[in-house]
Amino acid sequence: MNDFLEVLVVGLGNGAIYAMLGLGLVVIYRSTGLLNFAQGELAMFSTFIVWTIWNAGVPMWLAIIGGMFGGFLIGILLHQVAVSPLGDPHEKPLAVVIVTIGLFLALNGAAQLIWGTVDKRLPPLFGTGQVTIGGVSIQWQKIGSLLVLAAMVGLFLVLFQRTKVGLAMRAVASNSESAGLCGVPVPRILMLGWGLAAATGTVAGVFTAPQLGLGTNLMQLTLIFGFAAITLGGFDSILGAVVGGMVVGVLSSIVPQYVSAFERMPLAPAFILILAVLLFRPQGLFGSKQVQRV
Amino acid sequence: MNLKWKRLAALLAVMTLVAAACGRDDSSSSSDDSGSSDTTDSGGDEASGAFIDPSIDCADYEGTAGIDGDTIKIGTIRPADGPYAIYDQVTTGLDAWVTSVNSEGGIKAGDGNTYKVELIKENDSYDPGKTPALAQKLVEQDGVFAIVGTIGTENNLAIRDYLNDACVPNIALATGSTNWGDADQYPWYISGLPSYALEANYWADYIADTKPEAKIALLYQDDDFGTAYQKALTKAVERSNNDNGTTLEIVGEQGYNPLSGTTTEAAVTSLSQTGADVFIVGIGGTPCPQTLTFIPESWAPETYISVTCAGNTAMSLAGGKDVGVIQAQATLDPADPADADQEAVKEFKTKGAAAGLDEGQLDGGITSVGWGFGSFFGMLVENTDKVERADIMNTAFSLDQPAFGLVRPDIEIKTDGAADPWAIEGFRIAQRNADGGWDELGPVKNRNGESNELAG
Amino acid sequence: MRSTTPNWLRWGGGALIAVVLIALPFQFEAFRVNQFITWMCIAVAAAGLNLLTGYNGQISVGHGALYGLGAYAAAILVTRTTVPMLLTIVIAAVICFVAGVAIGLPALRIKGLYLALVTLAVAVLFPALVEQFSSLTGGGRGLALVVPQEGCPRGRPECPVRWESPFGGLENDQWRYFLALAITVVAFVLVANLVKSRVGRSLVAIRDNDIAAESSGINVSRTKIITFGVSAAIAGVGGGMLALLNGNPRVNPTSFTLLVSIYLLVAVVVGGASTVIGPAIGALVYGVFTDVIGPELPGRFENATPVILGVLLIIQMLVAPNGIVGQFKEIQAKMASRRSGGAPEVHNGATPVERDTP
Amino acid sequence: MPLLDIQSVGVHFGGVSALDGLSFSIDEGQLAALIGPNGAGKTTLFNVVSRIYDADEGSVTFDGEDLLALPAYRIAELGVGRTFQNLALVPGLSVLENVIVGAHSRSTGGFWTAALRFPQLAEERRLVARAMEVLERLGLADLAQRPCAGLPFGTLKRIEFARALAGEPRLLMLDEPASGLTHGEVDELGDLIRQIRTEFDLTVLLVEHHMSMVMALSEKIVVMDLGSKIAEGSPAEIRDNPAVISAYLGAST
Repeated sequence: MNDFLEVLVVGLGNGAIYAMLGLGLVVIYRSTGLLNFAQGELAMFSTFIVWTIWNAGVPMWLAIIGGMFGGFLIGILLHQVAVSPLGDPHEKPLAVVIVTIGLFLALNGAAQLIWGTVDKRLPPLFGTGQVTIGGVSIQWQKIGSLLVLAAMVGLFLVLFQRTKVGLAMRAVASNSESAGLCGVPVPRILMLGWGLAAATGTVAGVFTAPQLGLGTNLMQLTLIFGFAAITLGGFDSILGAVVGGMVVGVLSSIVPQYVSAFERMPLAPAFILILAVLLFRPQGLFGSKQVQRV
Repeated sequence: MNLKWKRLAALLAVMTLVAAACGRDDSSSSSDDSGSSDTTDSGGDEASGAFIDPSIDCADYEGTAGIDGDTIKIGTIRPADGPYAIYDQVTTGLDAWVTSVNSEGGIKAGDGNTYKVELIKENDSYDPGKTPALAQKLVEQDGVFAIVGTIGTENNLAIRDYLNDACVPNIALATGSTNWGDADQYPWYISGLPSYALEANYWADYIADTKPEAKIALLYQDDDFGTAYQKALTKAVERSNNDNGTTLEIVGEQGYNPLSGTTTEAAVTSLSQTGADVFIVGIGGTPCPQTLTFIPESWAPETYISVTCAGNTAMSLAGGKDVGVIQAQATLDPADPADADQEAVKEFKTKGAAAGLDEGQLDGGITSVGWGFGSFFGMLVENTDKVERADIMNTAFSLDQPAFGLVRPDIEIKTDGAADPWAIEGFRIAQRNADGGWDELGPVKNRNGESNELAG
Repeated sequence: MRSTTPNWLRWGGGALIAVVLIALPFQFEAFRVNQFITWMCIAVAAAGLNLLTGYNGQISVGHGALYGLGAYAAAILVTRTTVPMLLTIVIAAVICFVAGVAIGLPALRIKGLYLALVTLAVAVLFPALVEQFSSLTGGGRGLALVVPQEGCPRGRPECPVRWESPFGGLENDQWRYFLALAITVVAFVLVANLVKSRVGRSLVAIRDNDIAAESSGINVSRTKIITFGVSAAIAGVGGGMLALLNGNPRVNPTSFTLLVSIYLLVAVVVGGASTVIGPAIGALVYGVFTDVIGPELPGRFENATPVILGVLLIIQMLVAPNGIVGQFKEIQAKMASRRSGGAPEVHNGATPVERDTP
Repeated sequence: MPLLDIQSVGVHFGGVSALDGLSFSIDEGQLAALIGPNGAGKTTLFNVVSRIYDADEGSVTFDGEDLLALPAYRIAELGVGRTFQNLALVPGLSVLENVIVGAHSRSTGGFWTAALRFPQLAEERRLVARAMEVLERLGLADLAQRPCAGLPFGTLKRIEFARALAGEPRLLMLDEPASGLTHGEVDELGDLIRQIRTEFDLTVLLVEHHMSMVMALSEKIVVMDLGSKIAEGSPAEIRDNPAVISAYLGAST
């Protein structure tokens, strides 16, 4: 039983990270209606910025804010330069996919050029300490990640439901044309969405790096789990990203432990989940029904 | 005929296995595609004194290709981009060694000449599909004398037939795969690392000595590298229990696939529940130090780590959890205060710095490995009376000399053709201390000629 | 669709290209020839992807997996059965066809960005699958293309399969080059025929307006699934060529990572999606950057190739979404219309089918 | 027996009925029109007949064949052709190719024969010849090699017409063929429809807002409002029908 609980805790910890990455994906989906395949690399890139600042002697929390700001700026820049000139992603999904994949390649390669090939160490934000509850050891880092996730969700819920900007974002996502007619500055909102998503990704990166080591392939596979999370939760649902992230985290930790066929591919449950949800409930658990079948 | 039936039978056997194992099949399968790695008896050695006689094996033998006046041209292949680009640091060390040697005028070879070295580096992005063309380029277009310090087991396997058939030395492979124990069939290959299987035996021996009733949890990388540990350890435990009356037991075993996209955390957590008091981390690269951070506080096993994740760079990623881990060591650690007075370390630090290595590279433990590969090649050239390809290999396979480069001083460098194709076959056991150094738990022991036999 | 290129240019250009292609292996070192062979493998796989993504509008970010499946299928057949080597490529294509159909079925419901997502996951999953079935594939260690044969060096019982030229005078690499070239030409001719035919028109019709296509009598579902299968089969041929012809005696999962899928997409887009020759041009661009220019870049930037390709992909998409070939055709058309006076405006002639909303 | 027989067809989107118990029929050779205000459900009916929408209830038979039992792509093969209100051409293909696509159900050849080309050559020649014939008939022959993208709206409508004809339909459904045309063009179109119908021996079902054209052309008119039929009859009968006047003519003019 302890065995199971321990692995469950591992899964929840991973789930928190997937959820954080998922949140960034949801923000982009909500504001621009596209799946950003470069989200993981964007997160990796800004986590390197965090490391650079921290390595220069700045306290970690300040470095994270710096990294988020850097990510925000890069997100905005990339959107303006590469994504926004394409036009509506629903009209040209192929073009959008290809551009975000181009960004994926470029960001990954650029990080390797800038920061070299040796993995960097980013210490866990909440230290390496553990607490034992009922015989189950839990790292403070995990508890911390859950708290940070909760805080992020709270902020996003307030942003989307209580603020003018959030409302504008929702309007743009559901119908950018009529939002524009109502006086919403659509291009600026789209830009903001990318910036926010990149900043969110930074946090996911900061929590992933102590686990995987800060290298340029930090997020390449984590991204798939993040996608699985939001597919399950619904592409446009903040809460869905959290629930989806947790489910994916727990599944990919537990299933390979008990089902030998998945022992070497913890990714497989996530993949099956993506496929099944898209086939049978494309809007996910919490998403609004809008995945179109034209 | 016979052949056809054999292959058909093999196909049937494999299909049955797949069906029976339903995916989880490696442990139950005895079929080994590499086919030759297990054949270790050297049987038909050449009658002549030298191990390699190029007049027998080499169609168009060009013994001095790559030697132009007083320059020896060598080549190396490594990943410079992509997810495994960290190993580029090894090549940086090799490159620095070349710079250093040249700045001193060159290597004084056994033939009395002094040779400068020219190094040509190629990038295969760690994709073994690209390695053959690059090896071909180095040999046929650049005309290198030898390949030195090429990275990756699969990458070296991909060029093994080509280099052997072309009679081009591949020296100081940056891998300790058991595949390189087959000098009988592939005499142009010599590893620059000790065999992974031998390393696992040093762990097992030390455990048997100090904890004869140890319960062992094993985490291994699910590829050639990790399964070498797994097989050798299983065999060593069995042997120790039979011969020495120990009651060692492997109570838990987990494979980890580095391409899977997850951490080792779930596996470590699961192993922590097995009640093991010894934990062996047969994992390389960044996942190795990461694994240490995943050990729950409620579990305090004696932890052994692979030689491939030694060194400051890797250990610094363990977030302090590296203190107390045990390792079998064959080389000096430039970052270890205890080794600081060793002549070889001093020399490496001065010359390395002069050749442009920065402090992180000097202390990191990755770059020094590449430096060691250079030293290996340099040592062979020094010991060879006539600098020709076959002679270099014959030197490599008839070594009997003290340690060279950064190899620990008490290790004897001995080889003997196919009977003993491993140059470095000694380890000491050491434990990581809080000062970023190592405390010796057991002195260097040499087990010359045993590497192949001890493989699983 | 109809080319505006004058006939003399087409024939002359074609003859010139043919001469160059035939002369190449005699002009370059063996290692280059082997790299050329790899580029051809990529070109063929990209041609398969182009059929699906360029012509039929179904996005796949996972064709590297099908490319890999083809390679493994051919390699396993060669090492474990007595099927003649070239035939193994055909069987590999059939196996990939089946796999493609299997992926194509869910793709009927999952489209656009979401299909990209699913295929991306397939690409990432592939190396893990190879690991999972390691008794068949050799797992992370790779699969050696060795067979028991007589006369292997140093008395080895097995050694790598070899292609011996039946014609005197051809080196091993040259013979493999011509085999690869022949397969590549055949693959491109088949694709060219396909896209110019009734089937090709229906692929484009489905891509641009699936409802109009269906109303014209095109069985959209069936066509899309078969297209997925055929596209996968062609990618599989590329993979089979890679396994057997590029001079590498082993097949490894690290040769079929997500990056390969991405590079196939790069080849299609940069070369020119929904043009026949585009993927070949794209593969050439990819090959020249990775194998020729990359290694020549000065030390610190030696590993800049991925950045260059990524940026190239984005720029291409923004500046000339129809790729190099598309760009070339546009310029040609412009010149032609300038000659005849009056430049045609370019407007999109289609809007989505109306729905009356109650 | 009527050629097209619509019986109590209902289509509901969520809680809203786009079609509600609609019934009417067209005889072989008839030129019928379907009129009604925007949102009356005319295009929905077209979409039901061409199987783009599923009917929730009712039946649609064509020449005795139950259309609702068939997949959409089989409809053209039976002899039902249509045009689309807002155009549904394939911009990636030339004018000629668009028309040939229309003849898809009148041609054969799958992936294999196409890839090998030779078995296909004669067929291909026949298709091109046939498509050129249709284009010529509609005065579009010199545009054959042009890409569809970039041509004026009226021309594109004609190409749609040509594409539908290339499918050799028995029943041709035209969805607002005159929208966006000038007065002169509308008259021309009316003549064209009449001629083509005789020439190709067609039954025509027309959705149109241009009342003058409808009145001049049609032999039978079905008037719809809010998904139901409110009247049916000859142009003269419809003109005098009070229900029509109040619901449709009165409302829209």
